[in-house]
Amino acid sequence: MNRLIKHGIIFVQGFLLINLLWWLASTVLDINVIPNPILVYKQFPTIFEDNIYIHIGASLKRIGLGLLLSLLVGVPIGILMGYSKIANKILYPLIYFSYPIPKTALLPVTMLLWGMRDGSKIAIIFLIIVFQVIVSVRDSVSHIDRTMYQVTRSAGANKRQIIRHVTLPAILPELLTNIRVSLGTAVSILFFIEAYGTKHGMGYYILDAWSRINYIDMYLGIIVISIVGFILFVSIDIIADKICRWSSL
Amino acid sequence: MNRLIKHGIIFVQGFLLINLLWWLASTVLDINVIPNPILVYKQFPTIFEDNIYIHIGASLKRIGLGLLLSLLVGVPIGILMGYSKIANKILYPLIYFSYPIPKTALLPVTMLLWGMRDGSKIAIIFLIIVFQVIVSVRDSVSHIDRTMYQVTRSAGANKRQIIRHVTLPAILPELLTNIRVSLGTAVSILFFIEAYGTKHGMGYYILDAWSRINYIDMYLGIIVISIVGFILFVSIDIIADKICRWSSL
Amino acid sequence: MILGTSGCGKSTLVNTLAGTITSTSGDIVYVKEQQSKPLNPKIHKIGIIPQNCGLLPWKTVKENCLLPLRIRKEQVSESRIKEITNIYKSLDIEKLLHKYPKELSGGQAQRAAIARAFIMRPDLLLMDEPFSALDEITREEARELFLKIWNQHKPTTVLVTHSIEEALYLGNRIIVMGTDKGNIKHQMDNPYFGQLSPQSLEYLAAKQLLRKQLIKTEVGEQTSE
Amino acid sequence: MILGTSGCGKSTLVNTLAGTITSTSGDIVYVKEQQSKPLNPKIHKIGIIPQNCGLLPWKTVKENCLLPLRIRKEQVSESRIKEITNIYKSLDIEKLLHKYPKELSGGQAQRAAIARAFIMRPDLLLMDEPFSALDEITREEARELFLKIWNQHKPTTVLVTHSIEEALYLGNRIIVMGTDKGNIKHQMDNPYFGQLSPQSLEYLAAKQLLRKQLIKTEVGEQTSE
Amino acid sequence: NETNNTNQKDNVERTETTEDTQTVLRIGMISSTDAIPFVLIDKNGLADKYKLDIQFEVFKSAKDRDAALQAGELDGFLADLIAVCMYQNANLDVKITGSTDGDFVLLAGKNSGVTDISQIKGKSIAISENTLIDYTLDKILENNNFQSDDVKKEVVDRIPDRFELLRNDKIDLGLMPEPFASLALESGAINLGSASEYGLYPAISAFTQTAIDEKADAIRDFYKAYNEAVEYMNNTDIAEYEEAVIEAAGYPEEMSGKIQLGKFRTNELPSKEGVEAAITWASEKGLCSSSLTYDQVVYDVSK
Ligand SMILES: Nc1ncnc2c1ncn2[C@@H]1O[C@H](COP(=O)(O)OP(=O)(O)OP(=O)(O)O)[C@@H](O)[C@H]1O
Ligand SMILES: Nc1ncnc2c1ncn2[C@@H]1O[C@H](COP(=O)(O)OP(=O)(O)OP(=O)(O)O)[C@@H](O)[C@H]1O
Ligand SMILES: [Mg+2]
Ligand SMILES: [Mg+2]
Repeated sequence: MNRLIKHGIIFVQGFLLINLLWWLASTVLDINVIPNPILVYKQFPTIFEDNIYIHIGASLKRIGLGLLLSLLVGVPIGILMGYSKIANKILYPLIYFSYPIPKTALLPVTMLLWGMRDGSKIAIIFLIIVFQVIVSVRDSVSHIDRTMYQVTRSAGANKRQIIRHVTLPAILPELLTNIRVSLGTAVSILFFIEAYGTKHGMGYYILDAWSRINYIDMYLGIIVISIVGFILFVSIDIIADKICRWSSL
Repeated sequence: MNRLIKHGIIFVQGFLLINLLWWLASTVLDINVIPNPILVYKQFPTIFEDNIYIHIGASLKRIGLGLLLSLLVGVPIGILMGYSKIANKILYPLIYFSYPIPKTALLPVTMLLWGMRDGSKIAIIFLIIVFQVIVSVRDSVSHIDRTMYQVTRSAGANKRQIIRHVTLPAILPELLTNIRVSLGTAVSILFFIEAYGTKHGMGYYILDAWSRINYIDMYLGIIVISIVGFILFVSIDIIADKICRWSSL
Repeated sequence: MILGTSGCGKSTLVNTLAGTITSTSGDIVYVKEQQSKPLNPKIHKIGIIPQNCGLLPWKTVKENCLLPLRIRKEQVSESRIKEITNIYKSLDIEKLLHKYPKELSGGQAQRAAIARAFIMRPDLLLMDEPFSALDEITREEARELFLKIWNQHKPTTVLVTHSIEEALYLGNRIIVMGTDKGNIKHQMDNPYFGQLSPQSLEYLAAKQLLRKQLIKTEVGEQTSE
Repeated sequence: MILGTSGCGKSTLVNTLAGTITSTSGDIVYVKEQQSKPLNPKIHKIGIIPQNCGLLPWKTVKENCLLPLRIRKEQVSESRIKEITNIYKSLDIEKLLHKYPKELSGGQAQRAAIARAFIMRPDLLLMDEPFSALDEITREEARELFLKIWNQHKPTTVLVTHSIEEALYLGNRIIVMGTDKGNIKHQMDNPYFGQLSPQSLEYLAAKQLLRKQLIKTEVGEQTSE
Repeated sequence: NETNNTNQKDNVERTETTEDTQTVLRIGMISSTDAIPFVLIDKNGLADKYKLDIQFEVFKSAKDRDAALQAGELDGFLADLIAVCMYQNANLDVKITGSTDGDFVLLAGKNSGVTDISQIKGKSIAISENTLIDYTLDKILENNNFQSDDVKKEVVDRIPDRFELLRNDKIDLGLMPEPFASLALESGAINLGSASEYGLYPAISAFTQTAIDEKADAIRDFYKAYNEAVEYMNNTDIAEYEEAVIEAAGYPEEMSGKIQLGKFRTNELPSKEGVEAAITWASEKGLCSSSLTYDQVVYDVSK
């Protein structure tokens, strides 16, 4: 509860400051790509007419599924690479080499393989995030203090129990930080993946307004996407606080 | 030297594996957006006719300047937020709220403020990376063991000396990891910023080939960008090994 | 019971021992009741107290202490619960059960690690300076507790210490390690095992002998340069 | 010289002391040659040995030891270099100078921290269990070195220890801390300062007294529940 | 290429210092066949003849072009009626100063089962929204007595992506400019008719009011050069200027030798009916106000 209030205060503060800066910029620069925030907020009700909920829902679904898939694939692979020398030898060069490949350039491929609906969109999010997850999990696995294993294994733990009691809790804090960064990446990639095959999504909303040169709507979309991003970030923070209390002591 | 050989082996391994996968995909799927790698490599000399060096140089310049600027701005702000309660109180909500704003949507604004040449391109890279740098520096500053300060300050160190002997070395490993992720982001953002106002850059090269439906050239561009990305990553790794040897013991 | 100068490789030895066992490469054979089987943490219970305590930072003291039982899915009887509560009491950590390892003082962490090792009733016990961060009173109590528990199950024990008195009090067999590549400088069986500070001349002589061995190692080290 | 049961708040006291000093909120006054000035690390040299040693992990042992001199930009004369080399030798860390703290054993790290504190010739010395991870021989030598250096500059020293003997050997004034909120159980001036294990009856009596104080604290703790 | 750039920079400086030298015109465009005459102005030395320094800015998407125009980085640009309506709506004063010749071909995928325009009801088509493609499609549908929502419109921003979807049977129909239309036809797509057959010429060239005010003479000369370039194109074998075509329109190299272009028109202002139809369409979509008039969006530079 306290946490929520604290985050609420941060939200309000940040929101006001940003808007102050925005207002200053719009007044000082006086160019029409930076409209006066007051004008923008006056138009706020239009986003409800535009059914912004549907857009938010569509984007969240894509991000959520992409993230979930990356975790389901990335965490086991990362753990495997952290523990098995053979797996690491084979997979490390592959991961290392694929990491900097710009996944967005693979759009034609994903589009043909998984269609132009959510399939290819989720695939792109997955491709971008999964490498980060794998590398981060592998690195944090290799940073686990060896005595943790000794102690647990000597108590009779089998592999599954070691992963449950040592590996997963140890990698969790870094994984959550990583998910936060990944979420940011996923949000900014929305512009790319919601530019085709859909009429819903926050990325689509902003792009549509942009193509109509409707800067008021565009800024409304940006405000909405920022608030949604903020809420996602805060959720991760709260989860981290709950399950990783030990790490922030 | 040994390091270089090691990285060379990883490179070759990764390269071969990726190409094997690619070849398999092109054979099994048989769609024209996945050309046979052999065909692509046959065309390899064309990239030199296309003066690929100029493209690489143009992109590296943009990425380099954007990164440099983010570090110059982000590291001091991050340190300030880590140490000064007041600075943190004011800046934290601002940063936290701005972090998820999709910076790519600000393209019209940046173009207006810094023109459509390298100015706006560097500004976009800067805007995307600087928040990551600030947050990561601030977090790693707050994770520094308090006894480190006690010991150093009691030896008579002033603020500058503490930053030099404690803060900077302590945040360096995480900062380098962060720069690696940022470089990846910057490389993938090339598609976005090199879509206008330039005829040079690896992003432009790929986009141009893509819009000509010249998949051979497009894949050549992707190969080049991946190799450049790989070299950047390896450079960071080698730097990290050199100056943060202590952290990997 | 292993004695040795600082940095001579005692922790390394214990870690290797633990590592070898836990990686079950089976070089170490555990002899009990005339049957010799390769050591296996699945069958034998092995309790380890590393020099840095080795508590899992994401579990509270209580969860840490009970983890071995949970891993082995042991049924905890009424009397066992009493025994566990007694161990908590003797080590004076009842009030700390819900704290995380990071919230403990150096000595408290060590006591939690000792409790964890004792609670699991180990067949083999590896301890690296388990009493070093304790004050004298607590240390004496912990030593007594160790002897009590040792007498119940008589686990094979390897204990690293810096204190000659502790070695003579708790050790059946005392090994002094040299500085050069972990060789053994001196070995002796200890007749004073379990006796608190006897005043006999032989005891003092044994103490002197061990002291000399420690110094000799050091001299050896300095001249070997 | 501060004694006290494990977890009674000694480390916290030392940290607070160090923290207050280094945050220069000026509550602590340092009295020297009849002039009292607020303590200030810019003017006074303060050496701290925390319980976890507090070596900077990114500097080698040598860089760690010489950092205080570097920070104060002190000219290092020939004789000073000799003094420093002697400290290295006495603490037996010459061979470790180019290692990073992570490569050290528990005792080696402690010795490096002691060397760093001694090298800077401090006016005030805060030490939290500085000799706990050392074997007996090394510990005795370190204590002697401490006395030697103390006699040269006579820095004000706060030392936390678990060992009554150490307290009686090294302490001018001995304070026993209680478990409840860091109150002081007992204070005494120590007439045996600098004397190695005297055999007089009074010495043994003082030892007994301190022991009792420690036990009492514990009993008090247990009954106060 | 680099040296070319520095030359251009030198030119800019010279214009600033001495009168009577080349005037800079910054033209934004997206690769298409419309742009061929413009590129030829430069290639055939017509720019020098009229003392113009034409700087082309090629954009990959209309959004980037819009942003650059907003930022005052462009004097003139190639676009369409709908875009101009939207610019006017966004208080960006731009005037249509000419029409350009680019055609759009309605194509059916080879396995879509569609062979004639009468069969397109209920089929899916990849388009971009609120653009001339959208507009042209609606007009073609209207001309064939279909409603706008008789086809399933799928928004796909990039033309190459639309092309791939069509070629791989992921979508039934496409309305494509050259060179994609030719490429699609080559891979088996079926031609259902083109925009010009319905008299639709929504592609235009335009300048900002500021540029018109400051560089009126240069713009008039620019269109003179344009007309000369068109004359040249219509009277010359394509092989002679194929390189410029490939550069301007983004044809793949392998199309070389197979490119076919229709006749280009010399510059003329778009028809009043055409413009008004576009304004009506755009205002129905809420892209501009219905009170926008022909005179507000068109300007005759030759006056
Ligand atoms: N990670 C490491 N890398 C390199 N050398 C190491 C590392 N850890 C320990 N050493 C070295 O190995 C030797 C033995 O260390 P070990 O920790 O076993 O000593 P120890 O006998 O336990 O000493 P202490 O009584 O001080 O704890 C030491 O000389 C130490 O410097
Ligand atoms: N980070 C922390 N958060 C909460 N409680 C803490 C924290 N660190 C220490 N404590 C508690 O404060 C008390 C005093 O700890 P302190 O480390 O000062 O003990 P100490 O006297 O140095 O003990 P020892 O002799 O075992 O080192 C202990 O009860 C401990 O549990
Ligand atoms: Mg050790
Ligand atoms: Mg302590």
